[in-house]
Amino acid sequence: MMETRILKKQALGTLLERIRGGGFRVLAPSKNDGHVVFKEVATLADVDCEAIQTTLSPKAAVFPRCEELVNYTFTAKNVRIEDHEFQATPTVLFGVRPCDARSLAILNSVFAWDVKDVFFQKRLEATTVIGMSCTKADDYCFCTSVGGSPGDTSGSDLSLTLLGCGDYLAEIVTEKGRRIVSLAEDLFGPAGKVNKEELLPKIPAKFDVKELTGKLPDMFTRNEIWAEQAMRCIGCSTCAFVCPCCACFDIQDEASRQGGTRLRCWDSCGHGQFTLHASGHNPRHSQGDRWRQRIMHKFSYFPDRLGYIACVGCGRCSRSCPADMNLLEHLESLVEAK
Amino acid sequence: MEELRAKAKELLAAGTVKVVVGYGEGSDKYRARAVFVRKAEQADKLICDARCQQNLAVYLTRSEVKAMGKPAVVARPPAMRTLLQLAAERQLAPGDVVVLGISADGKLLDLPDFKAIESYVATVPMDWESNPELARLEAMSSEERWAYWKEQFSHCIKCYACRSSCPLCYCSRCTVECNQPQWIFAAPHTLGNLEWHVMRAMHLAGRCIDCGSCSDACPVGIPLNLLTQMLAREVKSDFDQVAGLSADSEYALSSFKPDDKEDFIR
Amino acid sequence: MSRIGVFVCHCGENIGATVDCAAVAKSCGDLPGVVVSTDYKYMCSDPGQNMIKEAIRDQKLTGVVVAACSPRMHEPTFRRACAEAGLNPFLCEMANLREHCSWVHERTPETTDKAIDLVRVMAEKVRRNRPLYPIKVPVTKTALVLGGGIAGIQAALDIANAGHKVVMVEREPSIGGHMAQLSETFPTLDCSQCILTPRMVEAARHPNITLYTYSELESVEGFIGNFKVRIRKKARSVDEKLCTGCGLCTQKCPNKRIPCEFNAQLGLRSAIYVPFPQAVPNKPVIDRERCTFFLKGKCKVCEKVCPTKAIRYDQQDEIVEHDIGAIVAATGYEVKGTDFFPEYGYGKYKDVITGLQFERLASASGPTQGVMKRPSDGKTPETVVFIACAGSRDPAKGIDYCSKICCMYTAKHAMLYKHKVHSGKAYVFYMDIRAGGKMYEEFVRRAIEEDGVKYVRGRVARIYEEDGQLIVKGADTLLGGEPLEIKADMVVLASAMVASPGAEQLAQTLKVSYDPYYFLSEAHPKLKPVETNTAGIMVAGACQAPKDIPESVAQASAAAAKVAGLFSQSELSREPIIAVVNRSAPPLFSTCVGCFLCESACPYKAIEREEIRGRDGQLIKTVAKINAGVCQGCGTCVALCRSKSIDLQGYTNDQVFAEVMAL
Amino acid sequence: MSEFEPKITAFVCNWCTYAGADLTGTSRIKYATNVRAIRLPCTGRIDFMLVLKAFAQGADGVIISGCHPGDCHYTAGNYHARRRWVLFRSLLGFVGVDTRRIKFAWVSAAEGAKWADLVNETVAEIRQLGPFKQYQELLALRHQPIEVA
Repeated sequence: MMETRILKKQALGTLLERIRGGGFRVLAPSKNDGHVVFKEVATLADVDCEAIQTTLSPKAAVFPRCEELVNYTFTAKNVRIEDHEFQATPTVLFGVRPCDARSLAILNSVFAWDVKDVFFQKRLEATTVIGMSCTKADDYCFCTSVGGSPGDTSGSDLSLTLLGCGDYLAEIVTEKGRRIVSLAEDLFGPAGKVNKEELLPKIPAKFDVKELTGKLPDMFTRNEIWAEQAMRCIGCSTCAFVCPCCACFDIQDEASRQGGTRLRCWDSCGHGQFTLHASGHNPRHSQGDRWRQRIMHKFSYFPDRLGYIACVGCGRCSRSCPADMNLLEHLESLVEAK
Repeated sequence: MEELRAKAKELLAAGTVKVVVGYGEGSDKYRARAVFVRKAEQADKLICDARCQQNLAVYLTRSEVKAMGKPAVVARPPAMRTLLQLAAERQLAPGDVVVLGISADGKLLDLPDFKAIESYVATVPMDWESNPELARLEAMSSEERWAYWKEQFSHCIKCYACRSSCPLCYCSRCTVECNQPQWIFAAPHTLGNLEWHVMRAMHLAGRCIDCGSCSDACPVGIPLNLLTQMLAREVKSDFDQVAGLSADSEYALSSFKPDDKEDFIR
Repeated sequence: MSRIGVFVCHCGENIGATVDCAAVAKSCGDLPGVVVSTDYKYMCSDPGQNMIKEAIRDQKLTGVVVAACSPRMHEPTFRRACAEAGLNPFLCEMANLREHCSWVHERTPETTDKAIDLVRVMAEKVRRNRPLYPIKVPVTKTALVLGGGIAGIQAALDIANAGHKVVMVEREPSIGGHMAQLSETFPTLDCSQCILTPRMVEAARHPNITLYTYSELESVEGFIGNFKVRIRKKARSVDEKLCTGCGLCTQKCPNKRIPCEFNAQLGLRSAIYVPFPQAVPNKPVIDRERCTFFLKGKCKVCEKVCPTKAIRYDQQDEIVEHDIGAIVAATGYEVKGTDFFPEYGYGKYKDVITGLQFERLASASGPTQGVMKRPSDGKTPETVVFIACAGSRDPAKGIDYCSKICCMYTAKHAMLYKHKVHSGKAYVFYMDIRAGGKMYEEFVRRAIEEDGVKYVRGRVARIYEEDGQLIVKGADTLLGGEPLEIKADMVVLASAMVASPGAEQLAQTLKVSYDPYYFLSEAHPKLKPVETNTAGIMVAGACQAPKDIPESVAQASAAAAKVAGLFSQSELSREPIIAVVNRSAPPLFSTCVGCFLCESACPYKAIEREEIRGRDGQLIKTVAKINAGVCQGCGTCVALCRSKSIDLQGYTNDQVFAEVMAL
Repeated sequence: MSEFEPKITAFVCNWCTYAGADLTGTSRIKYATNVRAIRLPCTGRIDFMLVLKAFAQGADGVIISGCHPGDCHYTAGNYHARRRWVLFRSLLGFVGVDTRRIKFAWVSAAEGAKWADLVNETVAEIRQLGPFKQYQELLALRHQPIEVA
């Protein structure tokens, strides 16, 4: 049984101070020109936990938008290759929504699948997640349809839930979470009896995900469905880049005459070039093909191979889509499709 | 709206067009989305109100849409300018598309041909002519502007929504995808983002019809249209040319006058 | 894998004294892909070239960088050497260590560093070079000669006599040019017209020459071997086929008070006129700006008197087109008028005249029939002052150069004057006497010693009129700058020779470069003195720089020889430095999206449209295509193309990019 | 402390400026060693991206030079280039680049002395402006992992 405590409303700022004092970088939702994103924060005043969701997920903390993998230098007649040695910064991800918190394990399933990706592993190792249960949801949220919930603690090391009085219910989920609490034992009081469910927004499940995953393998050739759904998709990769679970990346070499660096950067299967062969052939020629890939990958191949559905129902993709592609709506129609 | 639906029905029923690219209800009451109406009886899906701002001309150059047959497109003034510019760039020929023009105040316009569109768009002011944000940036010192754009470009995740939403980014291969040589740092670091946005703005200089789709689409809210607006203004002031006003306009960068501005050249 | 050879040239001391060539060679040996790097005293010498050839053979080189002088100097030399050793010549590049490095810097480590950078840039480029093969283009064996002066006539005749067609265009109503205006010529005192007019007639009658007088070049398109020219035949208002040249019209024309151009404004002519009696063709033109009929709508005297009814008031300018293989520009010069000289009265003194006007005064066909009479009152001038270097060699006047012919014609003028007015006194103010040329020095000496012309070394500061006489104030610098004042009846200015009007526009039409004085530029001052940097266009005569008659004729014959050389082949090999639109695998076929925004950027209209069709004949897409015969390889389209679908052979995106990245 | 030596990349056309720089050499006029000239057939060939690439290679300044208007070997390449520079320069200025770092000049084949002056003046001016720190900062930042928005 997980240990529960109470964190006083006024103590939140102090907690952040203690965490920072404990040698952690704190990344928390924070305002950026009208967008809320995960940024390094110094004080509670920088933190903005009001928004339902940040525009971008916190995945960059473990899977950076762009990171160095290998360096090479050209010598007289040779190339010298050096692994990129790095130390992950001890980081506390603060104010993470339960859906996002769950995504780290999903990402990890890819990055620890056959080869353990050292970069990802080191960062994940150095990361402590302080989750924050949802107090509201919108029509784009569908965590409950894909196995999550607004109060889910499974991805967090320490989970906070706002109580009516303004205090927080603190659930210590892991040893990492306990370490955070130990930095500020005095701030955490004993917890009385709390009915957490009452505090959470109600998000009814919209479809049966088992039915979906069961159905998809047979839908690969249903081109008309995919083409129809993807008709208005303009083929950008906003959905993938804001997605907490998307793990595709591109390798870019940046070289000069002295040498170069190999970088790993976010990429997306939504791009036409993603599977373009050198021959000119593209196995995913149309946007419908690429949309199918996106759905199949998340809801069929991924669960099939890694045991996770690669979607936490955060709804970011649909909120951000410039063409109003709505994932939930499309998933529902797939379930309903004959 | 009823007028628009009736017109769409008529066009589809008569077989004049195979698809009407228009706006339909979106995910919520704040959003409209592109719909592709291919049957007269579905024309009632079409809506037309203040939510309908996406430049639908972007779909006309897509192979999936081209494959449907002759389209009609619901077009606000920026989309009308797009059609003219696409025609000037040989991506559309007269008669390739039926225009269901919507005036700035939401009325269905009768625009039988490009000439009619030209006359109409000539009366519509463009955003670059009066965007206060342009003036605000220009009033800054060079260092302040650099700081401003450095911050903005640091947010860019290189999702290319700016490109995908732009009706004039119809190239089958974008410069950023050239890797022999790799002209632009494709990585989404600030320098790579600066190169990308500078390159993109240059490629739209003299072509951008100022629909603002790029900045509307940007998930991290970079005001990208400022770059192209600033260039549109330069093109007007230095070369007296405006893109998107004529189906056979000259491209500012492939035309010249012997006495063009050169006060910066020794 | 590249196998590059780097060959660093000392150019004797030229590079070697400033750049540490051995260090450059050593350092460049470590560059990626470089398998040989060596230095040598003179790479362009036979042993030097052999060194490169041997390395190509022995080391199986795939690319060569010669680090020596400017590629504009020796690139052809080294490319030829590579070709002789079996390496495609376009796999050879030069790094400019001389003009761009050793000659402009001191011997410092930085200079050697720069030299290494320059080599590295070219090594990176050459790694990306691809073999290229010359483009063959057909040659139209018709020459266009612009200008019907002595240079143009000579060039036209030489080309025509070599068996090729010539189209000759003259702006004035007659060919002949300035030479026809001259009285006698130095140093032999031959009658100018006596030696010129037979040539004029020969040119006009030559079966290979098509002559357009009173015509101007309208436009030129195309390129060497394949120009398309448009010529505007200005309306003469006379049907040349009907006109017999009887001259009745010019005699009866009521408007005879028009300053005569041929007589350098000293005589008068009618509104319908033949410029001079020996004009070729001897057919009149109506000067529409002065003809009473054209000005007032009434007159038509010429029409009434014309026995063959050849007058055509409604004649329009006509545009004729010709396919041309080579062009000789021989558009000549003009002299500065007296109004150019404030110190000599701004042209307000009638008896201050130019040398050209003096020619007309001295000419038997001139306004005075060769009798020395001064313009103001017809009096025989007893004292004449000749001023050399009027305007020439005078930076303050914007003319830094020497007009070259003035020393000689001034001596001639003084001599002719003394021959006609035995009692007269002739003074010549001069800065230096430049009489280089066969029998030239002797000629000047004769003027001084035999004809008693007084030469005064010094400049004339001022001329003013007093009591009907011109007061010439100068100084004799040989007498310590002693002020000198001469009362003269007439003053002759050897005024500066300048480019003919419209020279700048002509140069731009021809796409030929020109100097600050609008003289057309030769491709190389020493080695290509009659070619321009636009292939297929030659220069002859004074449109290139001041020249006298023998030089103009010599250059004209040289230009003709170049044209004949070009016409000796039925096709011409062109450098394959041209733009190419890419092709890629289906379904794209090319990354070109067919926006054709490049089309109007091409200065040569070389961009065409190509339809790509499937096997069923269905149109897949329309893409740009470069006409290899028309493209000149400027690369403007390449930089313009957004999708990088066009590339320039020899300066590909990959090459240029690598050059920048090598720095 | 040694004086800052600017790194300057020049893009020049073959027919005028490259030839003009040849004439500088033939005339033995001395100038600063900081410039490396890249020869292109025409200013029309100069892709604006090359300028950004030169900066990305650490150039502190760039020279762009070709034939005077009307003198282009290809008739109009320089006119097209000039329009491109008008816009490119404004755009760089708008994003906060100090446009003094890019020098534009017409240098004809006859202007050997002008080339030397151009180089010397550019070197002097860029030396005053100092290293192109703004760009170099971005260059250095490239390899920082982007872990936050």
